[in-house]
Amino acid sequence: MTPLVELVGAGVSLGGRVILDSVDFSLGPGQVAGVSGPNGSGKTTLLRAIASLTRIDAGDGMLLGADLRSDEVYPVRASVAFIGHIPALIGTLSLAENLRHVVRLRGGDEARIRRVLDVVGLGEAVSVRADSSSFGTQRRLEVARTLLTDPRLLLLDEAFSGLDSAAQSLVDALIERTVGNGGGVVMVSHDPGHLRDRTDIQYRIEDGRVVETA
Amino acid sequence: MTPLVELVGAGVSLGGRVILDSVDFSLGPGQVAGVSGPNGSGKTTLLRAIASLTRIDAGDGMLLGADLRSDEVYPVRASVAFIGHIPALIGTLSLAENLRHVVRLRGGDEARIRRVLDVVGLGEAVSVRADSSSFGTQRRLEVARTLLTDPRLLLLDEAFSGLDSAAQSLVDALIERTVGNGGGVVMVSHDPGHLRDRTDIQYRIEDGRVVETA
Amino acid sequence: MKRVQILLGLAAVGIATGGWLGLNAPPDALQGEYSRIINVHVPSSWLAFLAFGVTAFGSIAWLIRRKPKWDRLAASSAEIGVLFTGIALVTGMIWGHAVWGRAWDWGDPRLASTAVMFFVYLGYLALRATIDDPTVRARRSALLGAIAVVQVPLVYFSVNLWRSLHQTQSIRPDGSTMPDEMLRAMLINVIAFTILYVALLYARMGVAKAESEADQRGASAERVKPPLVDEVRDV
Amino acid sequence: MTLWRQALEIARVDLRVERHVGEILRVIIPFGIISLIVFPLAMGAQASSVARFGPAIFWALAVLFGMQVALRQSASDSQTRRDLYALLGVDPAARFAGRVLSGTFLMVVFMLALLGSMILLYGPSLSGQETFAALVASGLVSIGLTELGTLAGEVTSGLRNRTALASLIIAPLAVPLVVGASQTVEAVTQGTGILPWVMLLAAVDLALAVAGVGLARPLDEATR
Amino acid sequence: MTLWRQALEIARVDLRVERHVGEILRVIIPFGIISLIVFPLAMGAQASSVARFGPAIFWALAVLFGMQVALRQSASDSQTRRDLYALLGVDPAARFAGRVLSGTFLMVVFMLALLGSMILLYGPSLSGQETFAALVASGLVSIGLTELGTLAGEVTSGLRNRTALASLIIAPLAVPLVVGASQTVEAVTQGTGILPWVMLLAAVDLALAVAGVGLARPLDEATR
Ligand code: HEM
Ligand SMILES: Nc1ncnc2c1ncn2[C@@H]1O[C@H](COP(=O)(O)OP(=O)(O)OP(=O)(O)O)[C@@H](O)[C@H]1O
Ligand SMILES: Nc1ncnc2c1ncn2[C@@H]1O[C@H](COP(=O)(O)OP(=O)(O)OP(=O)(O)O)[C@@H](O)[C@H]1O
Ligand SMILES: [Mg+2]
Ligand SMILES: [Mg+2]
Repeated sequence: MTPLVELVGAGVSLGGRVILDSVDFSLGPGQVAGVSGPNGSGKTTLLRAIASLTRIDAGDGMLLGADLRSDEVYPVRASVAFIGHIPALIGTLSLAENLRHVVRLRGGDEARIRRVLDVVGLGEAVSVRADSSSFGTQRRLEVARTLLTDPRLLLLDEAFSGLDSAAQSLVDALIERTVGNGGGVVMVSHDPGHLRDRTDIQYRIEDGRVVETA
Repeated sequence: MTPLVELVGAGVSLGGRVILDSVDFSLGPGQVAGVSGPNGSGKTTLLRAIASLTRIDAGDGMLLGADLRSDEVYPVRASVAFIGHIPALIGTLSLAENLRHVVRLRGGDEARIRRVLDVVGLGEAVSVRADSSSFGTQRRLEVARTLLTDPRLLLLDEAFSGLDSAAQSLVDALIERTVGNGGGVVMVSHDPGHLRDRTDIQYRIEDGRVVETA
Repeated sequence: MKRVQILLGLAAVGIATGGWLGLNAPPDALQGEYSRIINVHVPSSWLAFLAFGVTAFGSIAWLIRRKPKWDRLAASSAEIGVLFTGIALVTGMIWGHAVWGRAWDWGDPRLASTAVMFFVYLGYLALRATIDDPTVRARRSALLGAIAVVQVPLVYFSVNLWRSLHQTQSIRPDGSTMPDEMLRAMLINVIAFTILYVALLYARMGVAKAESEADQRGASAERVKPPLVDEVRDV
Repeated sequence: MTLWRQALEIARVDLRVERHVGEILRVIIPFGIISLIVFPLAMGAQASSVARFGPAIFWALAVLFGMQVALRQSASDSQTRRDLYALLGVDPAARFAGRVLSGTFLMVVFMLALLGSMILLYGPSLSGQETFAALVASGLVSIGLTELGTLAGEVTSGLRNRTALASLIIAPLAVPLVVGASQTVEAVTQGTGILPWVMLLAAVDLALAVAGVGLARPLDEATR
Repeated sequence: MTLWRQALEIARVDLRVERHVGEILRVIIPFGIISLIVFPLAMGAQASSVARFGPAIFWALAVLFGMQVALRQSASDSQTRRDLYALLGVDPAARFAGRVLSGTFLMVVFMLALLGSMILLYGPSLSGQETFAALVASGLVSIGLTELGTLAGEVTSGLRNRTALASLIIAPLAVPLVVGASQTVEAVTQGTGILPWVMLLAAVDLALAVAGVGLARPLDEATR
């Protein structure tokens, strides 16, 4: 059973600085990994490296069977979903338009958009411009996007922040679904509680190094 | 003892929609008010209205003795600090430059910048560009900004999100300090725990109306 | 003795001889003393092309090998190239002022295209100056360096094609009518300047290396530390 | 096939966004026309001869202002947006193509506005053929400039004072376009063949297209 | 007093004086010169007669750069930034003044580089007096165009699609400025007095300054 993600001695430097230093990381199908650590320790960078959004410049890495240091990543990227600190939407488009854009780019059934919007509770707000909708609404839209793309690898960078309790259980459902389909999840959080009861394995990062694995 | 903030039947409409509807809100010196409610209910808009960043178009409002509907707000704005969903920094400037900009605009002692940076734990990251520093680092910088401006009214819109546990207690200290100096705090959070043990009074908002005050 | 110093020495000797010959050669019949400018003008013009060629080479080499030294080669050569192009422009304009009565002549395509080339590489250097991250800087400028080298001949071609349709009042068919002594002096200068270029290149690359190491040390110091919560009250 | 579908979709959304923000049509076109007006006024005595130079002035201004159009387009490409597209499986080449499509559209609008105003203001004696040549050239220039703008935008994305920097990078590369365009019309006037010039323009466009598509991935990498 | 301190600080950060002014100059001056090179290339056969157009081209390019200021402005002034400034007690008028200061600085640099290169490259027959007049005019135009650009930027970014017309109304105000400028130089050539023109320019600058400062608050409100 090949892992979905595998980093061996992976390193990342940005701005002439070593941000991640010989990190070993592995995630198998159906697994949920938790990542914690102080501010600026390298959690987001780790997720970005896994998603091939930041290139690793030391060690080796595999993402869904593709060598992270080669062009093989281009085709597999589409099976990765990333919910980051700040919602990645096109502010001048409406909520519905944002999702349509996603579907048209990625290919898929536009009919699902309505359903998904209802599921995340935005069925009535479809025509509001993304940048004039509330932060949590934008977060919910990202959940909707992930529902539309149903990815094999789900990367959550404090995805619970900004969501009300109802919407938070939405994220839980998302995690369950991904895991259920044999996918994997990596979630970053500062709240030990969040991680404890959701993750199979936990990584603690300090200063760009994995200091603890449980 | 005049309240720091007083809204009476205040209403806000944006994009032709009523966002806040006849809201009554009052905050006295030394008080901490909590605001909760589902996504898109109007919490951020309430804070923005209090800060005079969004104009109320119904009812009346006072901010630090200034009529929210008049130009009196211009002078008092400088005594209000707002930590919103997304860090308000100038991305192309370094952390230190950001704070210097603040001090020079607002007036104050540039010598304090170093101290404050040490306090928030960024003493050794001063020359990193704001937009290439981590989310939590940016959040911490906002705390630093607030420390420099020490405001009479502190508005926190989920200010804990993105901060590690150590940095979260920083925000608590900030709240204490503001309250200690006879200022007031309004904090928005989705986490009932956060609000319970910090607030003197709690407002619950549901689509634009205050439905509960405890 | 270091390689750079040897090269500099050679260049000095070469330029001294070239200069001496150039100053003592019989001046050009038409232009008088001004024709001596050719001893600086032509060598620098030639170096401009050489240097930018090397920049292109370095850029492409970096794209393939991803070794910092290629980036340093490209950057250093571009700087020196800009310097010599500037000299070619200025000496040319002085010369033109003397022999044509005006500093610039739109009748000669070579002028316009030189100037354009000059700015292409100023842009290249400006780009480098704006980027702090060494890897990003290397990547982007390597790409620009590669694009630029395709573009220089394109500009030359288009501008020449542009002129060719209109009656050219050309400067000179070529240097052939120059007195032989002057020509010899010029050739010696061309060689001497080339050695000088190589010397400068080595020197500049050395400096660049030192700089990048300094940056590394500076950057790696930066880290986020735990806050000092107790001090919040008294700052 | 996908690459095209994606390119078209990106172009569609770009234009939609421009309709919301509208800087290009609301700021660049007016300013472009103003500098057309300024020209004869500033020429004082020789104002009369403006008709003769109308086309030349048009091309120069078209390219200089066009650069700005091209740049505004690529400015919209934030890192977040790139990442979003990357994880939607959008090939950088498709992003380039999409930008060029939408940019070219806007550029053509801009060019037509400018050309129209030029003819109105300067009343140059343009024969039907010349006007046709001008239109063809405008089209080719629009494509070329947009390609340039998009490339420069990529190279300078996320940098300080990127607009100024990108302008500087584009300007020299735009020279062949100016020359080609103005000469196309001139060639008609002089009765010499326009083919070499059209070829030049087409060649530049093609070269840039190849460069853009070929370098799309490395350029995308360069921002990571 | 505070308003000025704030304006200066905003200008400083706009230019990031301490580190990046050099960078800005390295970029802007070359861009100006290249723009100059573009014109003769566009003029083909008549390239040699470019000398006569020197001044006209000079003023046209001034407008181009004025527009760049407008776009630079609207790019850098996000809502978040406005809010940040508001809660730092920055008066919108100070923001306007600051932007104009930094813009004018860039503009003056651009114009000086342009004037110098224009004289070198086009070799127009400018007497010492004319050059002086040109310098004075450039200064006044720089201020005026920057004020316009900043207003245009405020309007487009602030009011967004609410008033598409606003910037169309603002932009044409550039005409009197540039006409005044070119006429200042003309006047010297013709031996008529330059004072009326200088007065006109100064008047426009002042009017715009007043408008900018006066409208600063309403414009700021309009975004809230
Ligand atoms: C890199 C491009 C250039 C090259 C390769 C180049 C090469 C030469 C050569 C080989 C000569 C001597 C042969 C002759 O006298 O015709 C020459 C002469 C000259 N060049 Fe250049 N040059 C370049 C750029 C320029 C520029 C930019 C200017 C003016 C701004 C200029 C102005 C002159 C003048 C005035 C002469 C003397 C003309 C005469 O002899 O009547 N050149 N150049
Ligand atoms: N500029 C605007 N134009 C139009 N509608 C707006 C604007 N800003 C906010 N709204 C609307 O006002 C409503 C309340 O927004 P607000 O940000 O106050 O919600 P919130 O309580 O902060 O939600 P969250 O918990 O997600 O932050 C939302 O429905 C949003 O769409
Ligand atoms: N583009 C970049 N250039 C230079 N340094 C960067 C860049 N991106 C991140 N860094 C640095 O890398 C370090 C780790 O950043 P990262 O965002 O991964 O931290 P994090 O663990 O996510 O922190 P947080 O909990 O605050 O989100 C930080 O010190 C940051 O300054
Ligand atoms: Mg992070
Ligand atoms: Mg909110």
